Amino acid sequence: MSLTAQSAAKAGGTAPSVKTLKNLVRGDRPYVLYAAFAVLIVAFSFASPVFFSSSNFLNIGRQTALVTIIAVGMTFVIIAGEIDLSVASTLALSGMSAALAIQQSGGNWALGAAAGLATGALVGLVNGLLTTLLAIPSFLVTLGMLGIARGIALMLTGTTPVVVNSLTFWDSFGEGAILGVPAPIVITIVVIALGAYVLHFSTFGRRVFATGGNATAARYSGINTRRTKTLAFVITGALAGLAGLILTARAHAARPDIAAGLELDVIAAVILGGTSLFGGRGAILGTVLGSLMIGVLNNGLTLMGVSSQAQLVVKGAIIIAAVAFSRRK
Amino acid sequence: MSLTAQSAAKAGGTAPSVKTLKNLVRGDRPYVLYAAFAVLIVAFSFASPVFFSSSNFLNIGRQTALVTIIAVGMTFVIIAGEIDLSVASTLALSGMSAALAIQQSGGNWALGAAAGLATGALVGLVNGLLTTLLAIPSFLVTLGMLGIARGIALMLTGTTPVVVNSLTFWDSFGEGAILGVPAPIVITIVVIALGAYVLHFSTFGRRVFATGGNATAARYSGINTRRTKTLAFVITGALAGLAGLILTARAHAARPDIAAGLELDVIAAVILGGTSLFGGRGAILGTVLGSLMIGVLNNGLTLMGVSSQAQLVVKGAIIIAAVAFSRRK
Amino acid sequence: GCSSGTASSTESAPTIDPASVEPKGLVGLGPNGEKPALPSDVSLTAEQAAKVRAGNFKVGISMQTMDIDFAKVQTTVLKKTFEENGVQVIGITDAQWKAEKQIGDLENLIQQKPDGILGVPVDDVATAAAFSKVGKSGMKLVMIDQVPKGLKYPTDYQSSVQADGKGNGQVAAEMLASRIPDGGTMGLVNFGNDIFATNERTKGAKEWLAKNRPDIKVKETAFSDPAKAGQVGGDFVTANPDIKGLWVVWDAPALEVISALRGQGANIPVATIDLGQQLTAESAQGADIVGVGAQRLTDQAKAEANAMMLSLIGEKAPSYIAAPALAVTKSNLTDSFKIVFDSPAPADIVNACKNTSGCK
Amino acid sequence: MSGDQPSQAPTPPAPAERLVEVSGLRKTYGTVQALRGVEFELAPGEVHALLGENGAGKSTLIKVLAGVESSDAGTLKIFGEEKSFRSPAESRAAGLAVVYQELSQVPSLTVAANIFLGREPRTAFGAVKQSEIMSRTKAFLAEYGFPLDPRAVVGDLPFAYRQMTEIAKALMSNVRVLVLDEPTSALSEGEEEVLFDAVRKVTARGVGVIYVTHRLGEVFKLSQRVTVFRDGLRVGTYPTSDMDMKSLVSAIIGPRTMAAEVADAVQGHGPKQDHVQRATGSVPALAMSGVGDQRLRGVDLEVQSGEIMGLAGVIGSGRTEILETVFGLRRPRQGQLQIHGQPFKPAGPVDAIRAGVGLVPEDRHGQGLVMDDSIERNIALPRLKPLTRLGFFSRKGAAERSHAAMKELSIKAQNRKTVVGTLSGGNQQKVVFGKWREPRCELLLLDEPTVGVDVGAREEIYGVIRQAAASGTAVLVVSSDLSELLLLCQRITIVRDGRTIRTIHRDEVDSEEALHHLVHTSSPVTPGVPS
Ligand SMILES: Nc1ncnc2c1ncn2[C@@H]1O[C@H](COP(=O)(O)OP(=O)(O)OP(=O)(O)O)[C@@H](O)[C@H]1O
Ligand SMILES: Nc1ncnc2c1ncn2[C@@H]1O[C@H](COP(=O)(O)OP(=O)(O)OP(=O)(O)O)[C@@H](O)[C@H]1O
Ligand SMILES: [Mg+2]
Ligand SMILES: [Mg+2]
Repeated sequence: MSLTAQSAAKAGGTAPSVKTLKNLVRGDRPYVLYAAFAVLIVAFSFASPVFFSSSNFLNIGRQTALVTIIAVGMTFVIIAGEIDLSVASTLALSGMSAALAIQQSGGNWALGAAAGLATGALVGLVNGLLTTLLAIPSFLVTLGMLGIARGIALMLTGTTPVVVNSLTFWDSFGEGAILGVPAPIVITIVVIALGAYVLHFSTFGRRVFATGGNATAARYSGINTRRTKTLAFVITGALAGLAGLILTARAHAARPDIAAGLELDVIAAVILGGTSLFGGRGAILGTVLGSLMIGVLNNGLTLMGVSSQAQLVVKGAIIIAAVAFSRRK
Repeated sequence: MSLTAQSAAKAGGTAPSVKTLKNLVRGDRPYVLYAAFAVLIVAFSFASPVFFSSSNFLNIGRQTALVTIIAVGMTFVIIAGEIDLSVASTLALSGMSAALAIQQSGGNWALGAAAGLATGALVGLVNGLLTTLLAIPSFLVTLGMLGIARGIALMLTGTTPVVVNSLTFWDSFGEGAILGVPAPIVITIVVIALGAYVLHFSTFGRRVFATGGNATAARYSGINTRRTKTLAFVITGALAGLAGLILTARAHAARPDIAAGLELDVIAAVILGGTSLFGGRGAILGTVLGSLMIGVLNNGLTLMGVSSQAQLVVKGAIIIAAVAFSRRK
Repeated sequence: GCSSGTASSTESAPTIDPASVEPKGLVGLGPNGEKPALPSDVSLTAEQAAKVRAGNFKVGISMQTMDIDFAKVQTTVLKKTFEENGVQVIGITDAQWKAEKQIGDLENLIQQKPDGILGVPVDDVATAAAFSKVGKSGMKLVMIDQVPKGLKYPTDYQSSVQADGKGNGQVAAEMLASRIPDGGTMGLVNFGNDIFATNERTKGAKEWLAKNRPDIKVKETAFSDPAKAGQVGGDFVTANPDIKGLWVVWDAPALEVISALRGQGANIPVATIDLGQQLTAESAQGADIVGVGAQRLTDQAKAEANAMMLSLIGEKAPSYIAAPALAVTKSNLTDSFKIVFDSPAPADIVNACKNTSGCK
Repeated sequence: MSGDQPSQAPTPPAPAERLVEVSGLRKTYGTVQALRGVEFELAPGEVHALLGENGAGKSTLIKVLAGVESSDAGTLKIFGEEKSFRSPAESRAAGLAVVYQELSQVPSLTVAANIFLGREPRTAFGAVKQSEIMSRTKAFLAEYGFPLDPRAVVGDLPFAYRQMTEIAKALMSNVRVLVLDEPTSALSEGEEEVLFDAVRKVTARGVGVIYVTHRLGEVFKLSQRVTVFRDGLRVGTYPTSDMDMKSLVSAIIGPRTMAAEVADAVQGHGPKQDHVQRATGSVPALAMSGVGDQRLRGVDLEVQSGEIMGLAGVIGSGRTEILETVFGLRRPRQGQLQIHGQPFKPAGPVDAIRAGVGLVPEDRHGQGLVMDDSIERNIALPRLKPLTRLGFFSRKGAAERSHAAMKELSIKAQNRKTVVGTLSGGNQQKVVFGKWREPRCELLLLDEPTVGVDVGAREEIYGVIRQAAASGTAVLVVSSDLSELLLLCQRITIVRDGRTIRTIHRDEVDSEEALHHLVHTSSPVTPGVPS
């Protein structure tokens, strides 16, 4: 008895900070996934002369920004034991609401940003309240919301895109750069840092893990699991709204039919990063890795000139292989 | 104590068939969902003069056939605690393989049908083996397969559709009719009956429920949970193949890019029908109801002339409302 | 991070006279090789119009999608024209780009027993059997944009109305070619799936280049998911720094590509097909959109309505009506907008245009 | 035989100050009346044992106290103040801490995180003070002598350690009332003592403890007063000093003819009939020789058909692993297994079951039952094949099977369709047992077979075990309850550190103390604090 307990104690006893760090990075999946990622990078660097360059890495960062930002929120929702299928529609609706606010206010970009974020958070709130108060599976609630938010986005202007004419808005969320790093990437990094802090270091993060790990136990420990879940949905909604701002700023306009199907990429990034679909386990950095991995695959294969059909096959196979190896003992 | 046990035995003894029937129909969700369904039908009958007619009901049957057939298989997979995101791609690949087989063999429709079903079952087998042997989450395996199967389907002919010229094939799976009931509906009914039998009356069905309910307990009871899960995937794959045959027969051709996104409709039908995403609970007839409900909504709203954007909103809201009410005590 | 060496910017670019680019007449032939009629060739006489009004006809429309400007203009103009002539539109369905959904949509429309159906097929193969049911149910059928394989005129359908896809592809390529130096490289961003309408555009572009600018090296890529066109187009340029101009198969993916290029800091001119609202705005705001091969949506939709009404009263409509390509540059932006949308360009486009040199 | 139950005994005058006072409490689940108007009170500094048969309503009362369930009628006073908890948070805030019978932990979190769940100390920025949690947990575990690693992930721990974590969590909160619902069901004597010490420490501070158990020995070791429930009603409350084992048992199981018999048995007179038909030199039903893997380091034992053999040892000694190896859940690296003289290499439970082996696992939630399924479905599980006719699952056969099992094991449930998740703990255990009832197993492996089972039912289960043995089944029992081993087994094998140390005959030990001594003597390991 004491043998196992002691050896366990020894293993744990060494360095708490290292452990915490490891936990942060690891989620469910061991380091092999990181190795797989490294292998991919090396392979693409050989396969394509332009892959390994800072400008291409910025490209990848920009291309994955939307998915990464929303996936940070989705990590909260999935760890809490729920799912959000409505993020792509929320993104579109938030973008439209931001663009309309800017248009109506004659170019008030801050108002637009606030409107976009608020819209996203509101959709998340509705998702959360319906899921927790009515005890409906979030799969169905957010599937319904996927249609509702998209429908509203389309009806707002009768499917017409809304053009945004605000240089400040374009710059803040789209084309601006800080120290050469484009705004969307800066925003993504901030979101990752905040997300990791809240999930892994704050009490709210604890509650999220506990709620998804065992909702009954969490409730018995005095945790308001409904509020916890609802907040996770609100975070995700607001981040989808933020993604909507970025997309709108980059395109100089909001289109109501944008980003359809993005939810699958987002969920894939989260799961690939080691978060369990059944809740209770996961990590923000894993999610970031998952998103980057998909991004690197898309980018690398395109640079290599692989046809879009073959890309589907190769990407599918690499995802399965990477996870398979990382699951091996 | 023995009193309760005896009265229970008596209660069970009197009318086992009624009880069984209830169980079959109910799944997780009480009867309110049925009421909601009935209300919808009445509402649409008033709203549109052409809704309540046998020919329109045949339309609904034809339009929901694909989703219903695959959803029957998906019910097995989800009850067993897994998920299959690759069904739409499997459908497309199976359709292509059937069409190519018919084309290459100079019109041998039976060979085509066999090729289609075998392709579907094979994809399911690969999904099942990867999930169970490598212990990878089926979400990732089948997400990978979603890309792989679709990519292969597209590459088979370089994205060109394959025309099928076999009257027998068209009739058997598409346009033929038995006693005025179109072939796709006949096939759907057979699939439902077989599916309900296997899930609710066969030993294999028991294994599926136990595996999803508590895989460890099932294993400790001597159930080969891997084989059970794998078989569930094979069933789903084969049914996706069957759906591919129907779609190919109806369209007189196979398109490699067909049915993209269908997996969400299929999973929605299953969950709406009361099957739990976390496994262990569900019913075939619930799934059928879920599929029909979505089909009736699509059909009824279209007949009423509701715009496609508004349809998104109304459908989303009705799905949430129906489930919300049926969850109320 | 400007990786491409393109020196030319909007200001220094040679100005193109759009009129000179527009092909004289129609480039493509009909689905069965027939010579096309022009939209102006189909109109109703007063007598025919009266007959239509007396018929109390009902029609249904099956769209491939409702989410693009094309669909919006089409349905608006169709509804307006039908209304003016006393024809009732009983339903507009949205196939959401899914062939399997359109099959069901057509069944639903037929269920409502209209006198005629107009349809934009999602594809030309998988929806063929479903469209052939329209005629079999005794209804008139007008095909928009393409005719599914195997359908026969005039038994299965009574007319087909299209934009000159090949012509549009050619127009866009020709305008873009003016910016490609001798021996330079042009990139084509195609659609990865086999769709008649987009195939025609690519064909039109390649045929024109082969014939008129054989010096230009053509590189191609393709996307399967329009939402990912930005990533594909952006990476395509990264991998092929010699590309001096991008031709994108339609406006929505072109917008994605433009936004990706902007992010990458790559100043590469773009040409595309379809003059959507947002693309117009982008161009007005100064984005380097060399040219657009636009569909004359309003003319086309009127022709569709007229062809349907002629068929409804038993007159013969031409088997193939094609709307010629409209070449759009900044210099005729607002006018073109009016031609396409049948309404003046919105204020913000007009204003943006004022601040952009060469924009009218 | 049944007359001397002390239910008429007057309730002793309650102490002036009361921490908890419950009166007329009622609770129904659907048609089940779990509580039919019970009374209960708790004084400061006392350990008040709450006893009763399975399904008597003990856990239900506790759930009401904890704010998990709301009562239908009756009053609840805490420190003289009338309360009605609407959530566990409210109950906690009022100073109650509860160890639930069915553990309520987050398996993916560490021991320390679970202990501090819901009341993490935090910085001004809302960050959890990780190091403080660790150090406080460590200090606490050391003070109370809990052999737990604060960093271990709870889901990876053996059941007993999880139970210990749960206890530590309750003790560590600043409580005035501590409620323990069968906290020792998975602990063996050594660990039990750790808990008892802890309980004594907190009662010395004036904390009142409600202690639910089916191990009646503990009542006498720990409690000052006893309250007995039966069928949702209080039978009576007595000072422990007024009671003996016999009166306690009859208070619990009521006026039944067998009450005296059970009491006798509980007091420990060993197996009544030693009917081992052990023809000397016959082939043993199970033989293990030199079996080892990562955890097992040499297991040698033989069990004869018709024999009940016990495995004794402390937690983690590897008893469960021995059973798991026989059941095909572990692959031995070395050594051999034989069943009836035939070499036996099960690739999994499927093979084991085919060879006539059955296992009642220690964790009924995780391993024994599909909690959302009915009694009938659970009982049918290991016998799906025999219940199948031409691919058709025989519902009739399954119904008969579950009906018979419910009767034989006195499973208290409305009917065979009752979802096992809604059964009381002991009745759930009986369902696990019922899975292997029929057809008779050649070899029955029992891991803590009577965890949470009441005295009466325990005797019924013993009867079933003995009957199985009598009809030729070889039985291998793991139990942390040494008296249970002494009652049941003809021979007992001592396991330590993954090794079988020695095998003794029942006659060689005359008391529980003697066996305890044997299990622990020269044991190099004593429960200690991890470094
Ligand atoms: N959620 C529930 N739904 C339905 N019945 C329930 C539920 N919980 C408890 N019961 C029933 O209430 C009665 C009392 O159960 P309780 O758990 O209080 O018993 P207990 O005294 O704790 O038994 P044990 O000693 O076996 O743990 C039992 O008949 C049980 O089946
Ligand atoms: N450190 C560990 N990590 C993961 N699982 C363990 C660990 N130690 C034990 N287990 C598992 O926990 C279960 C119980 O193990 P344990 O060591 O408690 O067995 P035991 O000696 O039979 O003790 P007892 O039966 O008294 O609990 C077994 O399935 C074992 O494989
Ligand atoms: Mg209990
Ligand atoms: Mg054990």
